[in-house]
Amino acid sequence: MPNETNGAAPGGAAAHNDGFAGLRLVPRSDTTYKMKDFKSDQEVRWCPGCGDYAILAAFQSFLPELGVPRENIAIVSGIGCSSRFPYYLTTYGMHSIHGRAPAVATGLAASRPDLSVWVITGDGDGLSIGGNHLIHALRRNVNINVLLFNNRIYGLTKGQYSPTSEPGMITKSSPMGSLDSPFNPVSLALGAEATFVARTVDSDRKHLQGVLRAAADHQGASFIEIYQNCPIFNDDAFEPLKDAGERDSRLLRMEHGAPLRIGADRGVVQGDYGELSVADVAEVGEDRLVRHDAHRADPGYAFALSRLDRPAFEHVPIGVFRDVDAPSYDERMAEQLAEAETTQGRGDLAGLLASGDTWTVR
Amino acid sequence: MPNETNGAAPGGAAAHNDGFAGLRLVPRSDTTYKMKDFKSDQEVRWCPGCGDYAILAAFQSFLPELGVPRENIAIVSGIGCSSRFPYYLTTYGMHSIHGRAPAVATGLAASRPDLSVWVITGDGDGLSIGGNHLIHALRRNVNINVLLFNNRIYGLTKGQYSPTSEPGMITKSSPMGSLDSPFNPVSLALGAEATFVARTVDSDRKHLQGVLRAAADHQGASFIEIYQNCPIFNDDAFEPLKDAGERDSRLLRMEHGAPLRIGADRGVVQGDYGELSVADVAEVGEDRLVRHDAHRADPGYAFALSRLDRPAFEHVPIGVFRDVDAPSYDERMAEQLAEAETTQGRGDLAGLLASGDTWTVR
Amino acid sequence: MTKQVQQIDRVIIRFAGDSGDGMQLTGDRFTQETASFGNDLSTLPNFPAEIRAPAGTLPGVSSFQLHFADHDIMTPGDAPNVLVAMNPAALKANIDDVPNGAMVIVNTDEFTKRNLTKVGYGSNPVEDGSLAEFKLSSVPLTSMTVKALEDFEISKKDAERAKNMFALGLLSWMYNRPTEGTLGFLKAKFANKPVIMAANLAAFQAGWNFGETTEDFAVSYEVKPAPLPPGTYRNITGNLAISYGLIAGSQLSGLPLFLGSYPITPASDILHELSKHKRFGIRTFQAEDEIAGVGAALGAAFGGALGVTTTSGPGMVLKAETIGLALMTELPLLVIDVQRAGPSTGMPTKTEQSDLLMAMFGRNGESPVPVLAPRSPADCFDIAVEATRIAATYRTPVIVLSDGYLANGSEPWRLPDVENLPDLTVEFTTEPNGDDGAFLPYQRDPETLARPWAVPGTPGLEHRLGGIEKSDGTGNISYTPSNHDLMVRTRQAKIDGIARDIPPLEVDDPSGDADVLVLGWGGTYGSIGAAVRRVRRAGGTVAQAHLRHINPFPADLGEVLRRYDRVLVPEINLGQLALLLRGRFLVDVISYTKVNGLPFKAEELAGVLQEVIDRAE
Amino acid sequence: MTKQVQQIDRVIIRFAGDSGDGMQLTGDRFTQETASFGNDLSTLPNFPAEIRAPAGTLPGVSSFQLHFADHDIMTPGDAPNVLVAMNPAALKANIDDVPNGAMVIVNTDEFTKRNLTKVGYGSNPVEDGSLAEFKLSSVPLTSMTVKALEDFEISKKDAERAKNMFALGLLSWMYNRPTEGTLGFLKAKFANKPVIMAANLAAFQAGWNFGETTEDFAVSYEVKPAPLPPGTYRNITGNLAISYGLIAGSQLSGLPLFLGSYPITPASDILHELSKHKRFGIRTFQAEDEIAGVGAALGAAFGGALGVTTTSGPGMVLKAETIGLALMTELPLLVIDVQRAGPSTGMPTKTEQSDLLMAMFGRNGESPVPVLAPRSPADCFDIAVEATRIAATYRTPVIVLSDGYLANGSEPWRLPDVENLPDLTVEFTTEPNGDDGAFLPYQRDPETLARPWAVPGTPGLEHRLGGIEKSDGTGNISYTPSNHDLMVRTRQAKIDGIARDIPPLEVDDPSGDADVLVLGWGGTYGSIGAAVRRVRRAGGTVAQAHLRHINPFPADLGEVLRRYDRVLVPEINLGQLALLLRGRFLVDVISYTKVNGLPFKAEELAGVLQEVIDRAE
Ligand SMILES: Cc1ncc(C[n+]2csc(CCOP(=O)(O)OP(=O)(O)O)c2C)c(N)n1
Ligand SMILES: Cc1ncc(C[n+]2csc(CCOP(=O)(O)OP(=O)(O)O)c2C)c(N)n1
Ligand code: SF4
Ligand code: SF4
Ligand SMILES: [Mg+2]
Ligand SMILES: [Mg+2]
Repeated sequence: MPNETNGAAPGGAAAHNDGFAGLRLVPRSDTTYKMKDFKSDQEVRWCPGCGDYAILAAFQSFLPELGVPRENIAIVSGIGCSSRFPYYLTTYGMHSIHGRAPAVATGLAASRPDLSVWVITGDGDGLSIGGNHLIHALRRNVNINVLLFNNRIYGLTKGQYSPTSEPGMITKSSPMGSLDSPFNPVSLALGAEATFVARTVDSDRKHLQGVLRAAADHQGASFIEIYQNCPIFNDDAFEPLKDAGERDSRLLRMEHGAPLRIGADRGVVQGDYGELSVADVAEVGEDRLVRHDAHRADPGYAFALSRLDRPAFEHVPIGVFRDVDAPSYDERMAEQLAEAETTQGRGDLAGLLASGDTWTVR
Repeated sequence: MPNETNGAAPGGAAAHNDGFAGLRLVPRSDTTYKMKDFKSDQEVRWCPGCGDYAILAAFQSFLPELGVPRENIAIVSGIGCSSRFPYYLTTYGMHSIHGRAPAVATGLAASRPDLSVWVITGDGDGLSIGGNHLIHALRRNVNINVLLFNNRIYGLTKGQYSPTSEPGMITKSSPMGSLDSPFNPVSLALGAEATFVARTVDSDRKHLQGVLRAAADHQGASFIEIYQNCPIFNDDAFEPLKDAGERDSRLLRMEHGAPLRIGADRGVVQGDYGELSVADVAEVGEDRLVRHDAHRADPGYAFALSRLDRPAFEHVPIGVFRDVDAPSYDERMAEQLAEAETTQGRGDLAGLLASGDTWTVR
Repeated sequence: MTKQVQQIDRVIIRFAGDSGDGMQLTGDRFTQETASFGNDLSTLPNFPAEIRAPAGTLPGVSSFQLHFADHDIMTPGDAPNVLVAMNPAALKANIDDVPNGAMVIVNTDEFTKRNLTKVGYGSNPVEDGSLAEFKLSSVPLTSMTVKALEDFEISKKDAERAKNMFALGLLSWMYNRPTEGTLGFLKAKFANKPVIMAANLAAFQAGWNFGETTEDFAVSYEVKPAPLPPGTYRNITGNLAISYGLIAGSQLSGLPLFLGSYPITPASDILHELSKHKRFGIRTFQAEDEIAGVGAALGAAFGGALGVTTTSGPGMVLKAETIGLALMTELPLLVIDVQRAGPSTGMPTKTEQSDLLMAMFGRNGESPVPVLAPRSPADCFDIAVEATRIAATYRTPVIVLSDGYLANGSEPWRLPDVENLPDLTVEFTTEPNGDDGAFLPYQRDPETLARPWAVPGTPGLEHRLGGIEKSDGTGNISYTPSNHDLMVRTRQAKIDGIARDIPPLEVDDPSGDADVLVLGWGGTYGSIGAAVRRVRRAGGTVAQAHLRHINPFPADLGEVLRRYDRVLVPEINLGQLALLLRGRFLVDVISYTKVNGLPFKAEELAGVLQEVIDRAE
Repeated sequence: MTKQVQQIDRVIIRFAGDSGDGMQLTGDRFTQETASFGNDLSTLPNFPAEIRAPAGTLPGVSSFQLHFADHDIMTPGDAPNVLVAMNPAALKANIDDVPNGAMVIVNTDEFTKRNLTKVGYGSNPVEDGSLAEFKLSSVPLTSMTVKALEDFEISKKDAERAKNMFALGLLSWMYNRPTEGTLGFLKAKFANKPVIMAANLAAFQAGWNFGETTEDFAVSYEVKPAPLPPGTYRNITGNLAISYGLIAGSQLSGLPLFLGSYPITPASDILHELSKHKRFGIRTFQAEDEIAGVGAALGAAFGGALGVTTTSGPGMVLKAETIGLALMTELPLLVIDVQRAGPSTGMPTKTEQSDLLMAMFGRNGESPVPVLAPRSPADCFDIAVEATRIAATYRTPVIVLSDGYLANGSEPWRLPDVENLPDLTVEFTTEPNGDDGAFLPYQRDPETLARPWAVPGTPGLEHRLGGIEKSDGTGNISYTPSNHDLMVRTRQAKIDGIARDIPPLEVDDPSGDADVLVLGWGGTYGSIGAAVRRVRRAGGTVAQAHLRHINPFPADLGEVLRRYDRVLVPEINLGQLALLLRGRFLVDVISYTKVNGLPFKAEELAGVLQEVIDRAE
């Protein structure tokens, strides 16, 4: 046998990461990186003002925190404006095909537990053509972090409605208004048994990086919806959440353990059927405010939170909806391989070939 | 122009159904059908004891209730044991390809509001390869009724684990146990914005027909999960729900407006974070029992109900989880066509061709 | 100052600028003016892959080429006589295509140090003499526009953005274009923004006046209208012509059109266009992916609609399984593939003809499907009608292979007389065709081998279709060996039989004594035709034929091929039609290929053709 | 009573019964006995499409045919010498294949009025003389089994279920098979059910004794071991051989195997098999669909694994887009298509060779992929190893076309000496290959044109791959026209170049003076070989060659074809290889096709071959 195949990951150093929980099997880096270490030499080619720039910058400046060798980071994307992301980073990367990034990343992550794998996708890429791969990756708890850039439009193909576009939206393909009811990506992910679900906004670097940090710390699949502005085809889709005047009355910043508050005076209370709504704190009393708990085993509460934005972005929770522990796919798969080797011994090719009823001709 | 194309559905009588709400645009039948009118001459070829037989019989004996001409019923299926269904009925039918029935049915239903369209699928067909089409049909509220036969296994391909198989299940493709966490089909459908979601069991004809009735009465997409026994590859997967001794302590029969009770002594109460759990009625008091409300606009409560079966089928709600009003896709589409004709006048081909900047050469 | 007007027979103009500079609009307007003036014309837009690549960079350059003439022409032209370069990137990206002596108009305002460096110009080409071989006109387009709009209540940015209208005005003057169209267009476009409207009108006028007044431009040119056959004309792109052809197909057949599609470059415009025409009873469904798009179209076809799906290569392969189901269920279905450069994601905005063998064979099992290919933008209309005819008559999916060049390129189209379009009326089956009132969904028409099409809602004809092999006649599931062989051959025979009503191949062989035939298919018709003319003008003798029907071939194709000593088959792929011809007819055709994302240049092809002729002699 | 033992050289036995009767198991056991006895053999299982169609019906019949001999044989045989029919349905479904004079053993217990009516027998064929032309043995198998098991503590149903072991015992006696294997097998299988184990052993013994004792069977037969080359043998099916070949490929290359797959008949068994061998470091991933299966395999390949995906026709078409990405990213990937009867869902349990042109061309754009096809069940092992070699050496997806017949059929396989298997060690790139320590992922090996394979985890070689056209060398996105043409041709040249290390085509032309060559590919090798032998035995002269490499072809193929006056190409499709040969070599090959879901019959092919020879003379 020319080579050893079992267990050892190709090119892989031994894992000894004592930082983020999601990186337990990824080696730690000796180098301390700077943001610039993650900037590639490729010219960034989004439209002026595109929200993708801010996300890229936030991501590049966050990566050093991972404490992982650059070569152990892999970024897999589909097709779309957002999916150009990998070219702009100095890590390993694959700009795959439309909608299939979660599938490609599943194979990579499942066979290489020593990598930190990130999936970059858009609302069309990830929820339209790629919806199925996404929900399956989530339920399997594959060790990937999915960043879904939601601009509520197809950018790259120049402006058709997407599965997150608002109903009635007039676009190139819906001159009389879209007939579709949109997905709520957070609700969908929770319905698909996701163990980590969060939402953040392109323009709030600090918040965005906080969510990235939490995702890296999560073992298994993390799903992050990022509201991203497309100034060309769907400008200001998230304006109410960014406008200084309106923002505070709409954004609900969830923090684990803290009561759910919106602005200075309002907060979230629970109704008879578990649904959450926004009330004046003065009226209902501080005590009735729901205290955010991202670690509940039951996803029902996170789901209820995800419905707060209906209708029309009235109140939009951002932060981590849900973050619960469960073994990741790569880990469980590796365990079975190890167990097979332990109980049956390491595979021996000659023995395998001769394992049936054999006879000998002399 | 040889023919009139607009509005009039091919072969379609005018709609005047005053029965089920979901059939508003479907003509009523003059004939009163019997069950046998829906039995085709094709030999039924499922394995002895397969749950599909019971579902077929229940469906055939339910169809006359629709009060719709046989020719206005169309049944579209994918591939799987369950997907052989259309052959056994005397309606129009299409046994399509694996996973794509919701897509095919969407085209049929959207262009033929005068038909009652049923989709038959399995847990592999509908949730594995076809998961994306399913969730998109649900969010669009296409006017179809989806019956998902969940035997928690791939039957036709002879016994591999499916997206609903229990974790750790040993099958042909998972000799050391499946690594996947399963979907909960009801949670997934709710996460996908379904307007009607129900669950029933192959062996309880009365309940099954009750759910079919409710689905027919729903406008837009209805999703029904049917627990179906596969005696060959996953026998008794639902035994606890059928066993006379255990059944009563596990099955939660939801009825709109009635308190949620399990067996004689227990019922469902709501916790601090909206989650539902089962308690002794004597202990908590009748008043604290949740009164089932399938018509709540917010899907959060239905979602909470869907989680009651965790872990391991301890308490399984059957009946209608959610049933809310929303215009169906075919209807909204037809409205746009009608509006276009009203505001712009009926299409005129010669006028269209000459609609740009033209010039004349003599 | 009266200026000299010079008569010329044809001009090729290329507008080039940054994606943000509005070059496509400028080109379109100039084209409309030219069309309404009555020239023959052909256009070639060229977009960057990015939505809006960073301003001033090479990848951000967008261009539009227009060829117009006083006679009938076939291509957008090889090399521009006039290049309008709005910035250094546009100059750099395009100057290599411009022949010596041609006119180059540059917007000097943009030739700043910074912009020059961005694209790697060490010194300013406008000043360093490197453009000496051209007729160079340096025009400060931006600042002149801003100046012209001084009095308007608009921002400087808005004023600058009108510079394309200034350029358009200038060129319109130079070629004596009628201006009403553009003025009307601007008025309509900015109806809600009166100030912007006035500014654009003023910029256009200023450009015109600049040409009229300045000494820089001593000559204006006149290209007489082309003597086209009488009729009403409009300029049309391939994508628009396909859309109209589909609407016509629906109207002529009486089948309501249902489009199931998923956006993809360069096919999306068909979806956009059809979604505008709901008053024709057209339903457009933007699906979650290509599989759902074609699936829904097939579902609608089952229900009696004209099911259509539109896509490009990467989406096309996803539809294969459903096309297989359509051919097994023998339902009509139109599949439009607007080819782009592949493989994989390839170069989405570039053209190619490399999906032919995929269209022929890209399905599991023996799965014959008719394949058609339009030869010019306007021909897309006729091909869409013809595809409808075949699909509806033979109850089969039909694949149409358009391409990125046809899709976005345009030419004048003589409007057909709607009354003379073919009657494609489909009669659904409404009565049983078997014994005892039974309905046999696979009992075929003896002539066409088409099976009856009975739609849901028809009493007494309830039946079940599916993708498992079906029994001849009844259509029930059948695993009988001999039945399978019969059905496989019958499906093939049905498609082969379509050759019966395909017209014989038109061969253009004026002298009748050519030794060499050049045979193409699809979007290369114009280039090949132009090359043939060049050769003939130079005294060469060559015959030309072009395939619009590829599966089945016209019945006389083999005979035509054998009539010539040599057959040259130029393709924008590695020889896909050539393989089919060789395999089918055992004729040693000569394959000439170039796969660079662009249409052939007539000059280059003429050279190849001449070589083949010379070798044949 | 001593019985007569008659020496014969070969026998074809077909076991047929209801799906519930355990015919596959019976056939398997008889095969194992026969294999361990040392005969050469070939098998053909035939399942119903339904999991368990209603008992006693024609669609519910399951059969297993076994051909064994004292010499080397090539097919499971055309027509059985012995048919064992466990019920009327089995008799009816199979009797047409049985030649006059052959032995027919029927289980009379099942020939009840009700069972006869179920399959449309008006009277009992066992009694009405309609089987007169056969050597009929009426044996009440069920009741004799029940009788034999009277003393066991088992239900009547369980006793009846052992009737297949009774039949196996009888046949084992009749052909003097060694019984230890079966006894051992039953002991292992029912280790946890001692009573059932004892009952089955007793039923087997009772069947043997019945043959030995009763007068019904006067003769038993002996088929001597075949003089196979020395070595250790086992019986192997194509699916098992592919699985082992993939494991070997992984071990030999040092690349951990990652299988991404979605179940589909007849490919699922490869997934099942590989999932058992985790101790070889094999990861199997049952994906949500075929697209995810191949996507994950490609992702794993990016990470340095031997990425594999397995499927059949309907799943194969779904993988096209990802195969395109694999060929653009130039990563190794094995795609196994176990072909079944198409188009569309077709006939899942039947065999066919109709995915060849799809494998060649079923992708958008110019997308060449190597295509290999095993010629026999055991050859599946070698082809899997060869596919690994090509994928790993050339960094390309490779398609392997097996089929339903090879997948489930079996033959003796001489175990290779593991030490002599080729060393396929892959060295990942670990050092920069460009100036200044840059890594150029598309700088190719000048000989193979393969690009370097550097996997994540390798410091300094970080790079990005993707499906957009890449710049030669750097691999950056490029829309440059000339680069695209170069890359399209380079990708083609890389695949064409594989011909360099493909061995010349083996031509079996013993006399060296044949005029006719019969050329096949894939699973038809056995049938063609058997036909060739028949022809030669009858004095005919014919040469045979068989393609295992289809893309590229062996370098000398054209020369071989031109050496013969006539070339016959038999295929289980409508002439797909024939089209390629004609198109490529302009040779007028004669295509013979039959598409009925079954392998060719040697007799029929021999007839066709003889005709071609006669015409050639
Ligand atoms: C198979 C396939 N279908 C369609 C396309 C065309 N396409 C490319 S990106 C895209 C949608 C992009 O939308 P989104 O994912 O929201 O990304 P954005 O551009 O908005 O960032 C589409 C339809 C493609 N490349 N491949
Ligand atoms: C494209 C494609 N992939 C795979 C298959 C094989 N296949 C047929 S049915 C099936 C799964 C059936 O499972 P399920 O939907 O649960 O139906 P059941 O048989 O259990 O009723 C599979 C994998 C196929 N026919 N087509
Ligand atoms: S189109 Fe929209 S999403 Fe795409 S790059 Fe431009 S601004 Fe960004
Ligand atoms: S395999 Fe299971 S699901 Fe399929 S027919 Fe048999 S019992 Fe029913
Ligand atoms: Mg988007
Ligand atoms: Mg199932």
